[in-house]
Amino acid sequence: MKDIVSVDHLRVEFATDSGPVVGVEDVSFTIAPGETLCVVGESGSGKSVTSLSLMRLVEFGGGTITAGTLNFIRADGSTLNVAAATPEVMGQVRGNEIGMIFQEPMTALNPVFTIERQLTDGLMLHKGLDQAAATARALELLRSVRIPEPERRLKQYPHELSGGMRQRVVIAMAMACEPKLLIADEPTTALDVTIQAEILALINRLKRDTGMAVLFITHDMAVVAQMADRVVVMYRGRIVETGTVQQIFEAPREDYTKALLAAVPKLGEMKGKSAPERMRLIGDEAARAAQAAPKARKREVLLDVRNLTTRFPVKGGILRRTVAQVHAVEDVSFTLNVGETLALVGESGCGKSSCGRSILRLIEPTSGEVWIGGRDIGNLNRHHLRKARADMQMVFQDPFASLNPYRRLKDQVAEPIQNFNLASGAELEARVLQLFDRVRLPREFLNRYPHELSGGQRQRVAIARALAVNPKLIVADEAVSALDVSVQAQVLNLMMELQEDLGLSYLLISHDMAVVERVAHQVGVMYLGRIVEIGPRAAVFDNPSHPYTKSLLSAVPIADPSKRRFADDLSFKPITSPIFPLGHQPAPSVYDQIAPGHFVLRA
Amino acid sequence: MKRFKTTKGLIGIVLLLAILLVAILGPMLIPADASTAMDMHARRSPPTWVHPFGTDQLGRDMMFRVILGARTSLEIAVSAVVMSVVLGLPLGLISGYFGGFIDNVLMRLVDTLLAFPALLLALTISAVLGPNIQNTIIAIGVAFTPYLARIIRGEALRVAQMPYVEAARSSGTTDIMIMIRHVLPNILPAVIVQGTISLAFAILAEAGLSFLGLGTQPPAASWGLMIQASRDQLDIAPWTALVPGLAVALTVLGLNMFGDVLRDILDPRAK
Amino acid sequence: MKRRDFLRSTTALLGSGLLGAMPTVLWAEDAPVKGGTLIWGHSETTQNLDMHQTGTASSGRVLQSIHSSIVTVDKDLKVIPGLAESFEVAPDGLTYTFKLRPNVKFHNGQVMTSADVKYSFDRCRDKATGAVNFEVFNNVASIDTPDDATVVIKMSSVNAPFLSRLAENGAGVVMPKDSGPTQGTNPMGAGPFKFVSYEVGTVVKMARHEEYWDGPAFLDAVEAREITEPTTRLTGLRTGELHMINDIPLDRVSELQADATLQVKTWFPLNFDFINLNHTFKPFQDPKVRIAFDMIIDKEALMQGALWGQGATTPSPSFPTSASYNHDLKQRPQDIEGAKKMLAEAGYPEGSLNIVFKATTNYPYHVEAAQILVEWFKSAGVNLTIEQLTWADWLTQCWVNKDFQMTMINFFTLWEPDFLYFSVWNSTGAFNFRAINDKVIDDLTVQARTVVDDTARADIYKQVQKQIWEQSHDIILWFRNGTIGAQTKVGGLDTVVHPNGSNLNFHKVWLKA
Amino acid sequence: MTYIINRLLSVILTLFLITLVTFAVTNILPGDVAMMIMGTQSNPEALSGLRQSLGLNDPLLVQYGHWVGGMVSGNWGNSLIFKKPILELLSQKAVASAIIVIMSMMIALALAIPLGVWAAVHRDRWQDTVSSSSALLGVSLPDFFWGIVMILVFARWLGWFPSSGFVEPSVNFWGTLQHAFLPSLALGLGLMAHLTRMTRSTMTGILSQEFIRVARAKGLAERTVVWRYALANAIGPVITIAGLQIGYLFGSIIVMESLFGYTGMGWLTYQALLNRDLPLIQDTVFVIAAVVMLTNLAVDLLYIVIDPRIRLG
Repeated sequence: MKDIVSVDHLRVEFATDSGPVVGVEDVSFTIAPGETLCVVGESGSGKSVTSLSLMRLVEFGGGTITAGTLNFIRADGSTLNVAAATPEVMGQVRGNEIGMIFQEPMTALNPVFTIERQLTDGLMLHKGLDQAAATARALELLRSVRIPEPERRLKQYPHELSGGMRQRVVIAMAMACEPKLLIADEPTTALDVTIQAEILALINRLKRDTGMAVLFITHDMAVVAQMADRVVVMYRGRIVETGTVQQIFEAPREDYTKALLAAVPKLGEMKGKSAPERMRLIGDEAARAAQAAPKARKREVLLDVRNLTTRFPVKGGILRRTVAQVHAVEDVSFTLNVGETLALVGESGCGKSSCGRSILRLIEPTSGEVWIGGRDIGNLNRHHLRKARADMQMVFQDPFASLNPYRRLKDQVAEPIQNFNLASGAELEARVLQLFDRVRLPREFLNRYPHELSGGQRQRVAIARALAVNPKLIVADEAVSALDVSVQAQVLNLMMELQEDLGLSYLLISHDMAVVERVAHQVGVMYLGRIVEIGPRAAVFDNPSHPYTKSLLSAVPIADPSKRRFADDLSFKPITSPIFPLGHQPAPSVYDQIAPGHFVLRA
Repeated sequence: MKRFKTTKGLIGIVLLLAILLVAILGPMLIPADASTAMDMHARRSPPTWVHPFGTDQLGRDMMFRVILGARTSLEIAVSAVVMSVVLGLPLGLISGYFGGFIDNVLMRLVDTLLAFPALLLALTISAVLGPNIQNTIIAIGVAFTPYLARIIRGEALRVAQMPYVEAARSSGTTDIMIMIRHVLPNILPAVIVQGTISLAFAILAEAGLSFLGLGTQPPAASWGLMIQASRDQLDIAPWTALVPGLAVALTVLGLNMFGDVLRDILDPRAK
Repeated sequence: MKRRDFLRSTTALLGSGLLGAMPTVLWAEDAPVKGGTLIWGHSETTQNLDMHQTGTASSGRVLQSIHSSIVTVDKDLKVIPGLAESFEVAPDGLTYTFKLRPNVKFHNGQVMTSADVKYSFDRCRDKATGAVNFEVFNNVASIDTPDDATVVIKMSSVNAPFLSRLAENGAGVVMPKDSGPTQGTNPMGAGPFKFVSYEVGTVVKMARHEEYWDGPAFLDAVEAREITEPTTRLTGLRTGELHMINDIPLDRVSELQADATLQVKTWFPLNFDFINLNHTFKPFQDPKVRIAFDMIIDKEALMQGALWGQGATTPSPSFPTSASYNHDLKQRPQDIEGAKKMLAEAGYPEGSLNIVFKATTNYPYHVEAAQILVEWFKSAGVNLTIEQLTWADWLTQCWVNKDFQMTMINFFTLWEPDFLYFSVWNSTGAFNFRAINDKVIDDLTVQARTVVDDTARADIYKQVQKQIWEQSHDIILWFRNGTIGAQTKVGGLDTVVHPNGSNLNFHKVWLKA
Repeated sequence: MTYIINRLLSVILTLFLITLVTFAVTNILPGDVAMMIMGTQSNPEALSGLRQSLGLNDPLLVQYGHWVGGMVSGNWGNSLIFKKPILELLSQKAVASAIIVIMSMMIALALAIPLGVWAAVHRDRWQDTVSSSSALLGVSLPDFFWGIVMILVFARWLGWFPSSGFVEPSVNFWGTLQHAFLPSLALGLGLMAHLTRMTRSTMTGILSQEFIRVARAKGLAERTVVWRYALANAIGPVITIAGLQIGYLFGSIIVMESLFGYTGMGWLTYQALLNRDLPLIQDTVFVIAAVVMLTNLAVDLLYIVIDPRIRLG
């Protein structure tokens, strides 16, 4: 059966200040009708460039196809070399015979047009429908992507829809003209795990119903395992390996593929293990071997959070009075032991970040106590709080935004030390040097600026900055989620190493269950500002008892093609809004202890 | 694309350097009274070999006037803008960084001042202070302040939300230090770019003041004053307007081209 | 308040200055035709429309067409009958009797009677009216109206200039009885044109008064469009939007004269300019310094420079043709070196004098003149710096507060010597804003008031001029021309300028078909 | 809705502040009202009498009270030079200014938006430089320069438009527009530069957004993508900037109206300043400031209509 797409020796170059730079080179692959081809690779691997080339959208990013052919079999059976097609022809192909979905559902829709307009204009353009017919079709599409109350949605504007719904709309747009090929460029990367599951399932079903082929671009091996028929692994603009999903996962030929797979934590692989384990890194076996069996540290409590509650006012009305409150953190209690890691997991908006910030008083909690080393952070005044901050540091999610682009790295690492004037002059220099060594950053980075570093390196700097004042507690807010898997693994290992050596305690805020399973001692699952389930990692993962925990775990894609989960439409209970009218007094959190240290919120 | 931008910046820099050179060297090379010396037999003479840029209604050589005027005009413009930055920076910084009540109060104030047309403010102020260069500078400087305050505040607001500011706070940096170390350097480019644009307006504002006889006083040469003086003879001696006008145009052009690259120069990322 | 404010009040006194108001060009006029609306580009903004209250020459220039005066002057500045067909002064000079013309009609159709005259004069005398010329009636004892056609005015003491002051229409105009309250919004008189409407700052519209005592005007209407910007006004004339404009920028006169499609009327003199030295300012108390300053200035060159030749230098402010003009005086020629010497003698060696010259932007040519002066004074080792002032500021600082060192101003040429010399140079004079205090002049000016014989009187004033020149109390510069530009289709242009040089009269103007 | 009420309240507050500033500024202006009225006739006792009657001897606070109170009760005092009720003058002149302000704004936008979009589409290429340079030329010479050029070109040489003056719209609206055109054009040129700049930067920002790529992926013609999808998003910000320019505009009309003998608020302000007609200065300055602020409010409200995100927010 004839391939619908055959890419042959594609080469794309980008014009930059320092002359042309090769985006992808010598890329060849084919897509058969009705199959899903996953192109996987880390950032900068050229996977997106490839997909954009197929749409000839790469030009708008300053790129040019300088070699190769991109043959696409059109609806009428004729073969079109996209690389050579005229803008007019591409106009007919785009959105008509090839549909595309992008990564950012939040910005993928035009904020000032109604959903209806954005759904219908393509239809009217390509299918020559009149407004009425187009609207009818649009409605049909919204139904097919399972959007509740589609009639109402048509009249709404993007900002009135949730992220998941927006992505469904984007898919509906891509599907509008029943394309023979759907290109999905990281369609779920920006979404919560449950919504991701829904979207993946949706794509699967649409594919089955329409028999279209799918070109699926992602960085997430787990998603690949779940979606792909065949896989193309890319690295630095070239294809490393191609094969069926089974081949790739069970018998990878290339080292790179192996390393990539190794670094991916597989949910469930820690079954039966009590202590956390470092991530697997090819060539790093030595280091892992060196990992001493966890020292039998007597479990003394470092952080004790009692009934922590944080609410944000919702201003409104004539005098900007508070009309309602966001209950970001609601009656949360837990303890964290010295040298241990407590992971707070949950989906966006569940309050896990607010919880972390409230503990450091980067935002002021409404009530509750936070004890660190026998001190109640809650009633410290400005001055003492500053002092106390030496004990508790934070590592932020975005390694790009969390470093000041205008300051040299050494100054940024030195700043906390100066703040508490722990050292100065040569001593300071030495301390900074030592910190750089500690996080394995080459010393020549001392005088560099953040932009000269990779994401992983920046995160190391951020960690160094956090370590600078010898804190007892580090709150790591999605500290690794912006990093490529291999880098992620390295950084996680670094953190675990530091924990063992310095007896640090981590409050790990994360949405990635697989990572958490690997590195955490304790796990707390948060939902609508409350901890719904908390306990030893093994207990929570092996015996999830709160319905939300269950659904959360069931939604996590597993990096194992033999464990596919997203065949049919899924729909999880959408997260309700945590906004309550003034004076609303929610019931206190009551827990059942179902196993030693394993608590579940009573419904 | 980028290469083009840098060449553009080069042109800007060259232009500005040339103008600065003229402004600085001019007074050294040309006797001060060359700009006021009158040739009653060559009034409003079009450009000739004797007077390459022509002469004005009093037979004064436009070339000398525009050269010697450069200094006055730039002096006024630069000092006025610097003044407005000095006044506007703390205003905008504080109100943007702290937000909340302080922000409300300060911005209400700024809004009020913004409601008064800058020219009107400048006119009134220099009418109060009386006409001379210092007062002209003050008038323009004050009139421009609210605009800068607004822009700076917006920038500060943006930067104050960046994680690295939160990081600094969480590592015990005091607000003042955060403002100096983190907020200031990050808003500086925007401020400087805005400054370069304001310079152009300042030069012209001086011309506007001359409309009421305020601003630089004759016979001193300043571009604003010269353009103003050309008002009644534009049809019979266009060069009296075009010569200073061109000078301003080139400066503005240079400033704007320069402003674009200045951003890059200040940005370590571009290094 | 505005510049003309005080020009007006000065003109008030010296009343209608202008004898040499003869056209420089004489036009072969074809026969006048009736009809048409004359569109006049007026150089000023009309302000208060009440002829008594109005301070500004601009308003006067317009209101002149609406009002008629009881007496007026001919081209030789001889007082001649106006609304009064005759008048006589008693030998003792204390009683004036006016016989009014029969059935002079106001715009409202009423016939003028002596009651109206009495009402108008009383209104002008009444300080509450705020009339700018109230002092004309200062020593009037009584105004009687024996019958409808007769007005008798009794004086408490002799006031030689009284009649000529009445000829100044601000004081001499006759308004319908009790029309005072509405004069400000709807001026009414017995002039050749009726007031129609005024759009502030834009246009004053006037229509012909069919029953004008001197015969109806040719024009159906006059539209005075107010265009203060010279370039714009010129353009309006060139594009034909305007039939005529007053106050051609001096530097443009020759250019317009060269234009065959336009006619230009210049007359001489409109006013005289002089440089003023504040006598309360230490250096200027020394005549040597004042004379030295005079010697620094080349008046002819300055006139050419600032007026583009549209004027004539003069050592005396007296009206060129008046009997009191002292022809023996000659302006000091420029002598920088000599000036330097004198200044040195006076104790002001080169570079020791720093003088601020306040010039008003209201007269661009003053600023030009100032800039030329700066150059000469520089070469004489005096550092002159210019400060430009709006008219309002000049009046406050220089005229009222006497807060200046050196400045320059112009007066409408005052043809009545007493008004001229007493008010401007007598230590108690109303316009002595330089605080000049010269015993000789004080005595002469007082004495002159009592002398009845004209030649004797003239001689006294000649001495005054001599004294002013010798002491160089002020530096008298020149007489400036008045100018009007018009389309060639405008007829009777030479009758437009009222002898007083400031006001315009459209009674005998017509538009060629 | 609450948003609108909010803004209205803040407007009232600002208005109050404006009266304060205006009063303060006009009261430190040199020159004494009484002296201005009296002029050459001024003598000490007459002056003090007049001051008394004008209430100039009252404490400033009382004077301020009278002024504001008067304005509220519709008694805005009389102009010293025109001897007319200021309210009457203002109501006459406001229309004239409204016309050229609106007209010049429309001209500026009509020129700036295409130019800015064009520059944004060809960002950092020669087209960009051309557009920004030509826009800059607009600001490189003061408005009155362009004003005179307009007069010379369009009135004197081409004779297409009247060189000066103002016609009451009630009398002949077409005439009004004709008289308003040249000053508006001159003002528009001055405004254009900044607006072009803003349009360009806003558009470049929007063109780099995901939904633009999505639109292209739908196969929409580039024309549609830029001029519908992108521009629809740019309009809002650009309008806001334009609104802020109103302030600058009201500064420019002071010069421009005087130049064209176009008797509006600007001309009135100029006359007031020129003649130190303090009551008139006070009221005109206040009105201008108030108008500027209210236009900004209007623009904000307009923004709500344009941008759905705020509509609900």
